Amino acid sequence: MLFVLIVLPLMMAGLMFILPSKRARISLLVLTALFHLSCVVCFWKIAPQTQWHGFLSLDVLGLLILSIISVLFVVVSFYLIAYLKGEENRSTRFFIACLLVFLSAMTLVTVSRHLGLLWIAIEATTLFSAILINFHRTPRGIEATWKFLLICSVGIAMALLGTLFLAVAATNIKSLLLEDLLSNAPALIESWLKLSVIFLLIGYGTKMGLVPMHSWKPDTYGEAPGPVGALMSGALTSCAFLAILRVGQICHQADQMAFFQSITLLLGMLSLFVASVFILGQTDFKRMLGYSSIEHMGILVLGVGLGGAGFYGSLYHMLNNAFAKGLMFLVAGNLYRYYRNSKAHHIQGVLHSYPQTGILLLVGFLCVTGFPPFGTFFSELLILNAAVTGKHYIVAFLYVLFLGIIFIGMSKIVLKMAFGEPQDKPADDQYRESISMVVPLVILGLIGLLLGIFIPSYLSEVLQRASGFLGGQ
Amino acid sequence: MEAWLDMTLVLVVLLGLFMIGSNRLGAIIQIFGLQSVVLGTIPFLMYFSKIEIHIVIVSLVAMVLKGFLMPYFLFWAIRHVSIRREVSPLIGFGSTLFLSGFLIAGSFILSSRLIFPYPVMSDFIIPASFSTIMMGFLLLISRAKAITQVVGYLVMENGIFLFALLLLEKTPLLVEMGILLDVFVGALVMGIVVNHISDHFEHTDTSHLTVLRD
Amino acid sequence: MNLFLTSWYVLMAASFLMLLSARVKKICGYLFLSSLIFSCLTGLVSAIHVLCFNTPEVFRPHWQFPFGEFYIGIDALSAFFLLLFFVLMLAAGIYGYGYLRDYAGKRSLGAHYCLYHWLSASIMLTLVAKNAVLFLIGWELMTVSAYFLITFYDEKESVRKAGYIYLIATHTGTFCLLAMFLLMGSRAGSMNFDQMMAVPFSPSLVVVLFILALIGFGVKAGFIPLHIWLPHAHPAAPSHISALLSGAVIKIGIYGLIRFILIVKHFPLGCGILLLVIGAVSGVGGVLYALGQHEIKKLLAYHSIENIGIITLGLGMGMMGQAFNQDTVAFIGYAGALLHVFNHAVFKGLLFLSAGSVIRTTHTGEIDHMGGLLKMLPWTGYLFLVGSLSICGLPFFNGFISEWLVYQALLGGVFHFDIHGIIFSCLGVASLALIGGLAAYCFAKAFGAIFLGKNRSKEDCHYKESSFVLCGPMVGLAVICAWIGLFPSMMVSFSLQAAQAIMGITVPLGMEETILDPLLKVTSVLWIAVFIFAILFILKKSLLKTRPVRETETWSCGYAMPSSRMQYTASSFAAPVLRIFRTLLVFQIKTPKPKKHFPAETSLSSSVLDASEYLFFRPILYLIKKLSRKLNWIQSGHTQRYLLYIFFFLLTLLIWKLH
Amino acid sequence: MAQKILAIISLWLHLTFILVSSPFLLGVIGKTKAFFAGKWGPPLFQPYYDIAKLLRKGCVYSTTTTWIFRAAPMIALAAVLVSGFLVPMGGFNAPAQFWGDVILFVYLFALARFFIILAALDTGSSFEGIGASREATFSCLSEVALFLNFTALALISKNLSITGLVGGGVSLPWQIIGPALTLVVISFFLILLCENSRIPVDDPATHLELTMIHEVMVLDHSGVDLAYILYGGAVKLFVLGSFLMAILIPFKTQNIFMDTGIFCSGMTGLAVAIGVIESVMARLRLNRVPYFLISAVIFAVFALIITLVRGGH
Repeated sequence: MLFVLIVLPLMMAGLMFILPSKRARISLLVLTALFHLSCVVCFWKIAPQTQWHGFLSLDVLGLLILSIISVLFVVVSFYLIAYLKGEENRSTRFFIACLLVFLSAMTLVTVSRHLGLLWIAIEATTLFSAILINFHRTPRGIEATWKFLLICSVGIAMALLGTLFLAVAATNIKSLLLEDLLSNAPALIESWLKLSVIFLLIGYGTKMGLVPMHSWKPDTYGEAPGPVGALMSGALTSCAFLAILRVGQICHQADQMAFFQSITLLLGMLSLFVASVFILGQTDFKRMLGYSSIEHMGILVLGVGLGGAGFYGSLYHMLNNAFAKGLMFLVAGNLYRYYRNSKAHHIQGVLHSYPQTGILLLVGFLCVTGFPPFGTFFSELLILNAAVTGKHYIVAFLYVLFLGIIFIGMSKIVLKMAFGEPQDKPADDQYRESISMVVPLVILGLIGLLLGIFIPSYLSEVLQRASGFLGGQ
Repeated sequence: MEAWLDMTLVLVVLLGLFMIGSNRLGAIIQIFGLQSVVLGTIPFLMYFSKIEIHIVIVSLVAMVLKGFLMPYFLFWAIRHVSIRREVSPLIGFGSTLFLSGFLIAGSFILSSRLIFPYPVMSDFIIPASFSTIMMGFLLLISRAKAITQVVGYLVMENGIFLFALLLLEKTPLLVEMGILLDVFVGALVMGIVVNHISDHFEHTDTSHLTVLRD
Repeated sequence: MNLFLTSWYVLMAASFLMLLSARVKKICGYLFLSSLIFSCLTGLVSAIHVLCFNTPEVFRPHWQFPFGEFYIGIDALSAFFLLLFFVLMLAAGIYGYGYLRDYAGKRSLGAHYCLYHWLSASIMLTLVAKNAVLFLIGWELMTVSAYFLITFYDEKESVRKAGYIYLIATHTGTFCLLAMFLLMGSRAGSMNFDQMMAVPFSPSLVVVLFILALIGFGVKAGFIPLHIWLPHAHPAAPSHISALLSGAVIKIGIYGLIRFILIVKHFPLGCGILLLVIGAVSGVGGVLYALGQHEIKKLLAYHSIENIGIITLGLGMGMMGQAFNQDTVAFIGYAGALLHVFNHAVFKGLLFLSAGSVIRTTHTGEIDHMGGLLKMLPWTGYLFLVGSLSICGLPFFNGFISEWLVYQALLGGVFHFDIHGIIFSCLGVASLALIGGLAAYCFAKAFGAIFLGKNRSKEDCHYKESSFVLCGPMVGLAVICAWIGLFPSMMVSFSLQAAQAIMGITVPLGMEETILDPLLKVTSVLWIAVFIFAILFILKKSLLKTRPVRETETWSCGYAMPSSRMQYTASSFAAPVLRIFRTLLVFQIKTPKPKKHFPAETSLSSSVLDASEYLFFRPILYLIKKLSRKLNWIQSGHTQRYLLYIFFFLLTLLIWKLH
Repeated sequence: MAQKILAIISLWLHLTFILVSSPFLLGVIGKTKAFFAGKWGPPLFQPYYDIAKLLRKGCVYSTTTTWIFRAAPMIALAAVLVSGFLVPMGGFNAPAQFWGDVILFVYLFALARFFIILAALDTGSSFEGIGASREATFSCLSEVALFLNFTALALISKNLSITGLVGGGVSLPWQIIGPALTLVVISFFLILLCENSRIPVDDPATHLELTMIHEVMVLDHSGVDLAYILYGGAVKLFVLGSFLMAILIPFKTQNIFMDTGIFCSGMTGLAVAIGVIESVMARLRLNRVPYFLISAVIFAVFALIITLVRGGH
């Protein structure tokens, strides 16, 4: 089953080059996404079998992230129906094929149990998302792609080195399968393990966009089309976070959690700091979203670094962030469609010109900045609680301070866009708000809201069990 | 056999130094190809006594991919770029050579502090791999031309490959091949992007690619 | 409880229905009015029920959400605040319906009404929450919905700025509350208020918590120097929203503080003193800044700060009384503060609504462009006068009763505390006296400049009095003002009930009488005054019956060509006292240098800048921004440099962790 | 029932006493000033004549004015008269005395002042605006001083009703904390001068509107209204004066007539003192007046400190 889930999108991607009409390609994309989602829903009921000598298997952590990927992908593919209609002059063939390969690679990340395979999958996501970024074919887009590719590749190379170091550390285990590593963790050689943890954290941290390996993020998110941004900031970063959690899992079993947590804490604080510095005074909406993503990635690793309830908070925050960011990027996609720009000073009075998008922009903003009753509020609260109960008062103070500054910067730009007299009336009716460009966003907003007011017991149980992997209760 | 192995490893490091010292793009790519080929021979030298089909495949694929396909491809990428020289590197040639000397010394110190859990064929392997990684990194940091940076990344990968050779017996073939494939596709995509850069900007000087900033 | 829940459900249901029916304006409006009236009345009944029978009620459906629980209950304290909220919400809502009728074509009022209901529902939720997380949810929902209500006229730059400042200030305050509740929760092991009440907190922790609470709740309540959003937000919002903001939203800050006091209970003396000092500073500062304003709603906004100061003085006396184990003083202090909370909601609501009527007819908020409106808008004018008399604490109206109680508490402190307590009580007395005098000054200025004299605007203007929908709610509020002023016993006993809930003990027997007795005597003296007034009136009437009564121009001391522009303006009226306090205020008078030998035209303008905004918050924000600009080199655009960061970080980690 | 009737009778007695005797003080002041100026001056009962004359005159109202202008004099007079009920006057005990009546006392004055100011603004005259603004400014400061004095007295006498505050309450402490009480008296006297618009704060006899305070505010009042205002001024002086007397004469002989006699002579003395001050002092410059009042505040604070240090604590 897992194998099918990986290979089917690949096959569909191949099919894209054969299919003649654009409409057929898009409907195939949507069908594949729906199939993927239905498979994932089934996995919640019936756990899939382990395949390929234990190389492929799905645990709760993987399931959680796979679900994020799947839901986001379905929403984005629905969104693309309308989005691609507006992009007449671009070839969709290659774009959709890459999207499908991207999906396949991300699925592989969540189900791979071998660390080498995990690395391969993550590198594959990098390569194919790089192709997706430059959809609009602008010089800026090329620059962003180049930076993304180079920095992430170097980062991923570090992760490869880290994986090799881990293999050295696991000399006595003679395997890089997660099951073997976890069950024999005490046999890992400590010095090599530490070395490998440092390299892995830097490597996958680059992919996640943690400071100081974050530098590609604002550029890339600033230039990527909205739907691609949604996938990258929602799904791709979660994949990278999964890789880091796997490292954490090993550290937990090998009794090196303190070592691991001290580094993630540092990374988290640095990320929050830099995000707050750059969100303040930002003039570009999408770049700001990039920094906001850095902020949230920082919060995720901060939660891991704090431990205790922080693990749960972190995983929960990952869910919230994925959908909130997805929503924001899709809004950015809409705005790009209407204004052909993402500079805040070109956009004013969205609420009056495009009321539905405007409301969604505000909802997304509230969701991202952690207003109740959106889930983000609770997860940020949980992480703050982890800091307070763990007596990390300075961390708690800085966390709150940075969140405050980020809020100041972010509200300035978002509110300026949402309110005010529209600068000029939209020239033609070509870009009216269509239902298909609003409904996917509404769905994401509703998910964000639901995650706050009501967590189903099975989801909470999965979160509990997943945080148990790292030593949380 | 170990003497040969040591000689080859020294050759790898020396080729890296050549790359850093060279200012012509074509030469750099050629030297990279040479280094990859030399690297491809190392598994044979290392596992001389117990050679397996698994090892042969890996080294042959690596040799072909990195030694021939990639240089060919990189040449394609720079074909219609008029500039063939690394004119104004961010850090001068002299200083980078000097730095790489330090880095080589550093990698020897680092590897002396890391005790490898089981005996290896040559105690040069780890330092050589570290220094190659470092030199790749140095190329990435100090050079302005996009193509040199791609080469730098590949040199880094070469260093990692060298380290991976130590574990060649234990890693499954699938994983090895996957890694090689990824690296290859990576270089391919980078090459395409370099091509795009030269199309759009009429240069491949990445120090000018600074529109996206705060 | 069922009544309360019904009222809440009706609000929520109506809000969604209104969103759906936003296109059909008439239905939307009627839906708004009917749901408003219904839920206010049911809510009022439920609140009064709790206050009359002193029977706390809880509702706990065991609905868990991350970290918290849906657990609500009405005790006397909540009921007291609910009471004032429902009164104000009803008045402001009906008024708002009339106020916005002009906008029916231009804007979607459905959204506005819906947000109004959301604001109401969130305030209700905040007031009854018995779980910290639930409280915070209500709190933040209130912040957000109030934000959207404030930015109703979002085409104006000033309105957007006001909304932005409001949102930032209150959200930043919320972070302090988060930290505070988490600290309390981690000690108590639960986020329920009940459990928090059961655990003792160490004195040093109490101080930390208290400071966090002061900042967190103080931002909302508008303590100086955290008040900066208030003077921006109130003028920006439509008037009925200003009334609600000033009457209810900032009171939720006070409610939160009281709830916090109730939970923690044992405070060191210093906390009470700190609160008293904050009250004195906010009171005096608020009224002084109010004197310096020329915009009517901004003036009223600063008066809200002043009244928050008076309330805080009462609370401070309550806390000090508890610290000195003087229950009587504490009771009177808390009761005075609570009663003033109620009174302020009523009279400030009245003032904002009547100011709204003025703005709606004259299309300006500048006091110095008005004048002589009493003849054209008699209802509005007299209602504004009632509000002014109440807010100045003059006899016959409700402000007097609550200020009386606060004075009682302060003077009680003078009798019963030790020397430190006495010194601070005296400070409180002096500042309250100053506040009273300055408030009267300020409202003489406001009422005089707006309603009396002649109109100062250049063109001839004839305004029409507002309709019944606008005047009705104001009359209602004015009647409450007078009712409490003349028959205070019911509200005083309600506020004593609530004070009882704060202290956690019952009122000692006979104390209610000792507090009420002087108040009743006061009212009898006031009746005598009315009687004497009547005699004087009759005397005058009878004397003038046979004498000539003429009407002519105001005597202008012989000047030949008096014009209405020559009247004393509000700014010049306020100038003398501002000069006295100019060291405390940023009082600027600007005159351009005269040009040429016979300057034809010159001007003079005076302004009072908010010191905490211009000398504290703006510089800090500027510094942070400058710092962040200084750090922009991090993102320089050079890939090589980015890679170098990674390298250095790797090196740092290696050195830090492995060697 | 009998008690109630008694209470009503005492109320009327008190009212009559105030009404009858208050303009007399103005007469005494005038006479004293005339004496110092070496003139015979107007008769002692001149204020009575003035008021009676004004009551018989018709009124002129400005077209700008509203109901407030006409009601203000009555409200002011009523409020000031009622405030007199709270103060004991020699043999006459205060008909209304209860815990905290000092607060009402101050607020009644404030009410009167508020309406007079509004009436001044109602005319739309710039001169009256000037006067109103000044009056409001000074009264803010004097109110603070007044309250601080009350606090000091309350601290001394442990009581909060005016009768308790000044009557028996201060009799004993004069021996212990005389200095504090002296300061209170001085401060109170300064307030009295200010509140009643006497020199050195205000010159009731000036003829230049720009320099006036209280007089300029009532420029437009005429006839009955002016009479009420004049009467109100006289009553205010009388009530404040009797308060001061109650501090200065801290004993009672238990003989109503004796007490009243002492009180009356004290009041006359006070009027003479005011007259003397008016004759020998010049009016302060307007921008110095706040310092005058601040000194009253400082005296009160000083009195408080002394009480705290020396007092029963």
